[in-house]
Amino acid sequence: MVVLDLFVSRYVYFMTVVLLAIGLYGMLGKRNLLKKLISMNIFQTAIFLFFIEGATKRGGSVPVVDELIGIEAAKYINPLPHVLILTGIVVGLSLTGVALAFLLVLYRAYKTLDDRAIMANMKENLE
Amino acid sequence: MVWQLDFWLLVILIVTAVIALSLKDLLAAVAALSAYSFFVALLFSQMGAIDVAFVEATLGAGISGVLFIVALFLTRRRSED
Amino acid sequence: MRWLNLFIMLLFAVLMLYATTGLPGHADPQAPANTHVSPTYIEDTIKDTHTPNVVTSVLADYRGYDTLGETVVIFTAGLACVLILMKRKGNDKTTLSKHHRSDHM
Amino acid sequence: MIKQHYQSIIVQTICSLLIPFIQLFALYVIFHGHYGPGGGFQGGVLLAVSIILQRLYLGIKISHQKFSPRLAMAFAAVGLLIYGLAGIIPMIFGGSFLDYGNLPLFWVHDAERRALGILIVEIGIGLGVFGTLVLIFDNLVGERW
Repeated sequence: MVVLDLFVSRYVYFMTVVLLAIGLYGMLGKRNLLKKLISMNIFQTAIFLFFIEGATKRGGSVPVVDELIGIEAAKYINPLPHVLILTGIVVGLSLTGVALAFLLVLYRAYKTLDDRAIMANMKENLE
Repeated sequence: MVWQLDFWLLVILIVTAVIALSLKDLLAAVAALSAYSFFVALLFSQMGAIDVAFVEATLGAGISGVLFIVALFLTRRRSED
Repeated sequence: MRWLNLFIMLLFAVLMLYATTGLPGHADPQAPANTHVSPTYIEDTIKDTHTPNVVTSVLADYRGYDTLGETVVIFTAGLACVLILMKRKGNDKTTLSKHHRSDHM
Repeated sequence: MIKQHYQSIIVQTICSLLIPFIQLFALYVIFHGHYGPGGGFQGGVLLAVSIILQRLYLGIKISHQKFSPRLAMAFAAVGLLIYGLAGIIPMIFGGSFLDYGNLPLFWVHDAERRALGILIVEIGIGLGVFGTLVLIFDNLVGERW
């Protein structure tokens, strides 16, 4: 019963942890560099979900102040994590752009995107 | 705040993430990532964060997919794992 | 190697699941994140800035310094993209030549 | 990759009809950000989407003649400059950095002055995001410019 109660009050956190674990596994275990980038996006989005979940309030409305609802703070959702995540998404996309640029440079130099092949090629060039 | 909708959207998110990581065709994986971003935007708007949902739907499901596909056409489409 | 990755993932997931038991519950109005500074923002936004959308007023007015740094970051990312990818075709005629200029809308 | 026209009259007509409406909606999103969902980031992204759609259906060569990447870089820099000036001008008139209450608009109310300052800053953010995203796309495609 305690476990069910815990699950009902925290299921969003649990699912977010599952998404984080999937993203971490992709970043560590997948060998293609573009797959690593995709799993980095999944990891990032799971963190955004965690923040937005922390901002919700029971009985709260969307954070646009309306005359009919009034200006009490208890009737609106916390807007501060929304601002942080709004800027975080845009920074995440520019990060993806720079990462794709590096990926193109790597592909032109080594003709592959497999990280072990790239590492072996680098070792050969060193010796 | 309908909790059943929340719960099933999260289940769809996990399934889509697993699909995006397990496909060997990278173009299909990017399409799955775009679908993932769109479901995340739906979940944001369901949690009340409308601005974040707007920017996620335009950036994550729109431009991010375009950038990935451009990089994909200039490199290789198949992946080994 | 594959089993090591699975082990790291499971260890991470168990640690995070343990950490979630100390967080406030779903949609708790008395959570510390909801009671610190955000009530001030919500109640003062009409009086201070005449802007009903609280996200916009916090983004551009109360925390404008943060957003300035953010804009600098994305501009730097664009410049970094230019600097990384311009380098590869620099041997023949330079990419910033004048006779290729065609920027009338 | 994308060098010629897209060979379909339906796609060309629909896209050329769609682009002005996307740009109009982007301007609406930027200027209506005070009262609803929207703001500089979303509007800038929508402007960038319109230019990228034009790049896709018209081909890179012709689209570069219509909107040059150098112009996109200038837009990004001008957006950042607008934001910086909105921070520095209140310092000249006796306020602190980014304090829009001290902008030199003496004929409006104090809170209304802050709303105008927010609008100026949103326009700067929109131009900056627009220029940066178009610039990233152009450099990834790799056409000479």
